[in-house]
Amino acid sequence: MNKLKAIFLPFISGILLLGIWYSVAFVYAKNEGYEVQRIVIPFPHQIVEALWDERAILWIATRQTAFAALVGFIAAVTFGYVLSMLLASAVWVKRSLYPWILVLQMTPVVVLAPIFVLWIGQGLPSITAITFMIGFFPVVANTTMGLISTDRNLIELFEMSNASKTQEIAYLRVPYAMPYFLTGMKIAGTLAPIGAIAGDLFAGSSQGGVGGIGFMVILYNSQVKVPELFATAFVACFLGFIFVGCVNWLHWMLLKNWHESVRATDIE
Amino acid sequence: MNKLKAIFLPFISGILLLGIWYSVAFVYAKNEGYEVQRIVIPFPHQIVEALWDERAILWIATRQTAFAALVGFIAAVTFGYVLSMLLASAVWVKRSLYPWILVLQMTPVVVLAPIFVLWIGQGLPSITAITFMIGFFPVVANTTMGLISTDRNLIELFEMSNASKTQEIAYLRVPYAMPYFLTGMKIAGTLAPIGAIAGDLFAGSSQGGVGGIGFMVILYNSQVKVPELFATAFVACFLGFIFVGCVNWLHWMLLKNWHESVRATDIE
Amino acid sequence: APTEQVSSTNGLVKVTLQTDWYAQAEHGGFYQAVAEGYYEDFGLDVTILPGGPNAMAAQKTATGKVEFAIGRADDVVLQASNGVPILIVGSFMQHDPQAILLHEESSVNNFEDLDGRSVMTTPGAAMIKYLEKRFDITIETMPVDYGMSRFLADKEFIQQCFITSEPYYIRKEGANPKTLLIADSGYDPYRVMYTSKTFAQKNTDVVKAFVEASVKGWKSYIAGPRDKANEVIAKGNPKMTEEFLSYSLNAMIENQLISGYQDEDQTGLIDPDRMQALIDDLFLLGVIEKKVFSRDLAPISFLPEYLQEMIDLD
Amino acid sequence: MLIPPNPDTPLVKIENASKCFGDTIVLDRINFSAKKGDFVSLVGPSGCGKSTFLKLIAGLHLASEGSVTIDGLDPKNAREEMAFIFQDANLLPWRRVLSNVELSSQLRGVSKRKRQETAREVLELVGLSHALRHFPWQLSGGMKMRVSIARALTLSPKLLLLDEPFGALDEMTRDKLNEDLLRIKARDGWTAFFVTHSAAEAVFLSNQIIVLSAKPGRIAEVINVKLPAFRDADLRETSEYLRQVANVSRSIRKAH
Amino acid sequence: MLIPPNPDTPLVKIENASKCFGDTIVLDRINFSAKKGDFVSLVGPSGCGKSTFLKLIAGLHLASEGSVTIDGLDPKNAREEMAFIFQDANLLPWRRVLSNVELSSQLRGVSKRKRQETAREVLELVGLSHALRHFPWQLSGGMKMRVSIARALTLSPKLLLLDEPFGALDEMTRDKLNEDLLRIKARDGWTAFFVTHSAAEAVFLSNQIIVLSAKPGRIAEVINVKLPAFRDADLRETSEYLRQVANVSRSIRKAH
Ligand SMILES: Nc1ncnc2c1ncn2[C@@H]1O[C@H](COP(=O)(O)OP(=O)(O)OP(=O)(O)O)[C@@H](O)[C@H]1O
Ligand SMILES: Nc1ncnc2c1ncn2[C@@H]1O[C@H](COP(=O)(O)OP(=O)(O)OP(=O)(O)O)[C@@H](O)[C@H]1O
Ligand SMILES: [Mg+2]
Ligand SMILES: [Mg+2]
Repeated sequence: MNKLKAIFLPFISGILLLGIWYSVAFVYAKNEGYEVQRIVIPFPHQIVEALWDERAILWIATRQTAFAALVGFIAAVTFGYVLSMLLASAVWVKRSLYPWILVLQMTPVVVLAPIFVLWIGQGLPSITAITFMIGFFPVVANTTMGLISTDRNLIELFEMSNASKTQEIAYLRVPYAMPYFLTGMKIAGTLAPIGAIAGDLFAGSSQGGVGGIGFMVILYNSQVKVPELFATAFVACFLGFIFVGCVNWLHWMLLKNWHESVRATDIE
Repeated sequence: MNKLKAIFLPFISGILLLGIWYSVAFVYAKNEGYEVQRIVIPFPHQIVEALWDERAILWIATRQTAFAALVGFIAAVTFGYVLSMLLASAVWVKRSLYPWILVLQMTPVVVLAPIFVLWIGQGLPSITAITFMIGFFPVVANTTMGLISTDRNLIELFEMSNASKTQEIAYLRVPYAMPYFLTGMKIAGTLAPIGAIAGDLFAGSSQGGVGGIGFMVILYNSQVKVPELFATAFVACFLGFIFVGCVNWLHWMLLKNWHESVRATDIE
Repeated sequence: APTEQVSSTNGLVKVTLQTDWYAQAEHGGFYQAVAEGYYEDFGLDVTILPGGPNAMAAQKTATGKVEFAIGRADDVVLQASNGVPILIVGSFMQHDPQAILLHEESSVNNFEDLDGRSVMTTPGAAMIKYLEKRFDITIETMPVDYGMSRFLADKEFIQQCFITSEPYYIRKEGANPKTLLIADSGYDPYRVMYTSKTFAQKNTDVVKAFVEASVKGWKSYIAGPRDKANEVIAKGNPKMTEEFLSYSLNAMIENQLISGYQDEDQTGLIDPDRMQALIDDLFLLGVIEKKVFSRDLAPISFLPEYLQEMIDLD
Repeated sequence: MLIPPNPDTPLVKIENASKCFGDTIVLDRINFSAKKGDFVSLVGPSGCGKSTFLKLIAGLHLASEGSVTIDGLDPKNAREEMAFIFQDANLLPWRRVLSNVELSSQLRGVSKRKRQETAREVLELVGLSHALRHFPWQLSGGMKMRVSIARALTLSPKLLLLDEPFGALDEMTRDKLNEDLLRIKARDGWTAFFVTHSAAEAVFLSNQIIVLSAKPGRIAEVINVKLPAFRDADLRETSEYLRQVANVSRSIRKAH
Repeated sequence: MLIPPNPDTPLVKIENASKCFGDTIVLDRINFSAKKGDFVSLVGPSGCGKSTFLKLIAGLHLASEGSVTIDGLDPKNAREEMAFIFQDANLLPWRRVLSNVELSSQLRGVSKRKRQETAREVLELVGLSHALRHFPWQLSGGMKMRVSIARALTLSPKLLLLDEPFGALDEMTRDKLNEDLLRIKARDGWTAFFVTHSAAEAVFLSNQIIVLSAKPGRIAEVINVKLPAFRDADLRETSEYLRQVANVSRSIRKAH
């Protein structure tokens, strides 16, 4: 699999999908008329057009959402990582905390949002908190799984060296769990932008006329600007790709020397 | 870690959390008055009361949400699993599809919901589809990671046996990826109820009486019935615990004989 | 915390008004009062905080995050009767712009025709319960998605709207809407301003000043000129256009939403009898569980004197 | 040997094959042919390239230069006829001993009944009948290797590649398995490449011994073992055998 | 031996120790004491419990019955004084050879400079100076084991536990490491338990050899090796040595 192919293949499949999209939109338009088609399933070029026309305002919204997503993502990853180590450090810690972490994860954002807003304030703080809430559990679940899957033989090796719990975690479990952690991070990466958008919907503030992407979603929605709406989705995906791309790069950097996932095939 | 302790510890920590909760609520009430406290941080017993008072209607809503969550969860797991195998089967498949799977995952529900409703109809079908959308990617990301992490030596063993790609996947990669898959499944399990609730918010319907939990959330929210709102969160958590519990049971059943995560310590 | 001591700068009392949506003509009077300096005249320094899909205005008011908020009377009554310590202190729309949005071609022509249909509206909305009871019909609901694409794609689709807003976009998309104003069904709540009980007790003068200045703002916004206010609105909502603002304004004037159906300009008035009738309706519909009184929830004492006098005349 | 080797058609033909990993040359211009029925041992210092040699023959590594053919075919296309016992046991951790042994025949589509039968037989042979239902983590190092040996013996290959299969076993088990191996070979007539560190073992089993030297791996010497085709435990007592073992030992030390 | 063993205080004392896994008894009522400076070899058939024996001494397994003490302490509390070379190499896949070897001293808090120096020395000793920057997957089986040996040799333990450390090595490397081991022992004066399948190796290194029998593992015989304390390569040529090797071989076969 050479590099050219690596770019070529998603391109090919992209063209294919684009073709399908155009056909569906076209058939729809034939049956229902172009006016309805535009607001149900706009042509891709209409979306690009919308993206271009709205670039100034979308740029502002994107910056805000990107910021919230980034902060939430970093918080989710850091906190998730530390929490996992805490959970893996002793069985009683895990037994005591894990159920309540699950509760935190499973409490719907709609319920949490008001609490956040009341306690830490409307706008960015709450949006970030919501992004964090949505992204941290995949990191915890994966990292914890990695930490407790560590090869028994290697643990015996560490035991024989009188390694402290901290050393065992730092030098053995953490590197061993790295592939798991990175997978969790990848999931958190895809969730961060949609988390920030959801946060915008539930706890955003349009004060000063600038909101995030979620704000634009509502605006476009209320004005039946469907191509523009799809353009916001495009932006969300774009942000997500940046996160996932960074995680993939990290994956490659950290594991390239030793882990099957990067040695064997190329990474996603 | 004996069984008694296993139940005892989360119980202890639960009591502790309850204590903290009561103290915070109490202090808040002292400073701001009980009326405000009730709508900012209700006492746990007020939530239980609300749960009891609203039991009839919550029961119906819960049934509907549970059904959507279950179907969405099963779809996410099944589809995610199959998709991962497809992705792992050949590098060109992965190259071609993976970016578009990411796109699907990262398109905000607010944008997708109207399309779903338009194409597959209001209510359950769309709610299920949204639940599915929210839950399938963690399964894909994890399973794919597991499938491509498979030990090179074992792959050489299969190569020497002239194993077909199908055999390699079925007898080697799939069992090897099982711990990863189960982690993805656990994440999907926690996402299923909140997915169903989000689906309810965007594509629900009161057809045949009340709607799902998401409906109730909107209702309680608009009436500032905060204890009732927390009660819905309680129900969501309860549903999530059932899913995660099932996945944990599966984890134990499938891996108990050979995998470190269940041999070494007890599972979460 | 409900502000007990209000802070002041340059002798002006700082307060915040939480609206229920992004800046729009339906909030015009408040923006007018800011832009034209009416609030300052009454010793207030008002910041308007635009809302959104989840404004949580009642919680914020009750907990003192903001001093004032606006909403529809039935919602506020319901919240208050649920124990949220808030108080209605004045109105700014005599009639609610909420309506049922239909296509011209739709087979639904009046409220009775809604029987058995699905309407996209806020789940549990009291107005739907009222319609069901009043006309002895059943209506299914689905939650609002803040959009109109489904309406445009389906000639039989029904959703809630503001007569001041959605029909504009529907026309722009080349469709012909018709509307059934909820107020015409007999269910006719005010749109009101409210504050927390504590704040009202401790700062009666501030509240009175706020109500009077706001009412003045509304009268002035309807009368015009309103360029300065519209400029502020446009700044707070990047997709706002001159054309849309004037459409909304015209709809408000045409339907006498602000001033009321009476010949006399009633802007800002709360008629205790009309309010009590609404509360009674809500009680009969089972929306609120215990009987409450207009005098407790919406005391007229915060209204400007001239409006209080108008009530006495009735 | 029951099936007389045909001197005209070498089964394994290695022509000028080299193998590099990055910049390091591991195997340097190897030339070697093995006829059908040959038992070739590979000896040499640790890290000299013995495993790499076997993997070249198996087609698991591609020669960086030169060529390797099995019966005229590319190694990848001749896998049906090969069995490989790896240096590590390579057991599937989720399978019990019995089904680990069944794996090879299962992948080749042998019916469940048949392959279980064979698996039980070979497990008997390697002395693990009592551990059929153990999981790999419940086995000792030597037991794991024996499971791996058993797995390869369920097949009837034309070419057997063995990478230090008996290194982790005690002398007695090892001697027994050596004898068993010769017996099975006499019955099935396969060709074998066998990596070992024991000169005695090499002499006992082989008719040819390749001595590799290290860095880069080159063929230092090919020793023809001149011992009768039929060999059993008694051979170990003969002085001719001991002489040849000493001889091979010397060659290995020289190549170091 | 430079440090004279004190006959009154056994360093390792195993009293009536048994080990069961579930229902199977792996080690059955073992009694054994080793004095300071002893070099004890463990031989026996594959799967008889040799590794389990070592892990009992190390405190990695707990005796199901009976007791094991090191210098009067519970094994878990005596780890500071122990080093264990496992049957598998157990390298950390994400560390290069050099830092894999550093691990043991790193965990004991030795400074980076010091531990690197030691690591380089012992890697020289096991002949891996050229592979310092390799990752484990780039090593041959024997090289991995040598890294593992090197890792243990960075420590200066009182008690060394070695589980078939040289099984995957060629004779020459093995002989050399045997001699090195004796040299280091003479210098550092530790006590050792050493698992091997080679009677020759056992005799060459030990002063006591425990022969285990299988199912369940019992001490079949304890052989005292009567050879001079100072041993070098020349010893291998003496007839007394060869006699004793043959003797031990016989004992092993008998215990089978
Ligand atoms: N965790 C376990 N559960 C059950 N049985 C076990 C377990 N660990 C080891 N055994 C059994 O204990 C016995 C002894 O194992 P051990 O590893 O000590 O053997 P060994 O003498 O070191 O063999 P080898 O020379 O092959 O390494 C074996 O029969 C093995 O099956
Ligand atoms: N993937 C790789 N990348 C770089 N070097 C490698 C790789 N695989 C093997 N080598 C090197 O190739 C050489 C030969 O390895 P090989 O496994 O063939 O040795 P061997 O003769 O089997 O040794 P042993 O007797 O120890 O098993 C070693 O020096 C090793 O470091
Ligand atoms: Mg090798
Ligand atoms: Mg062992």
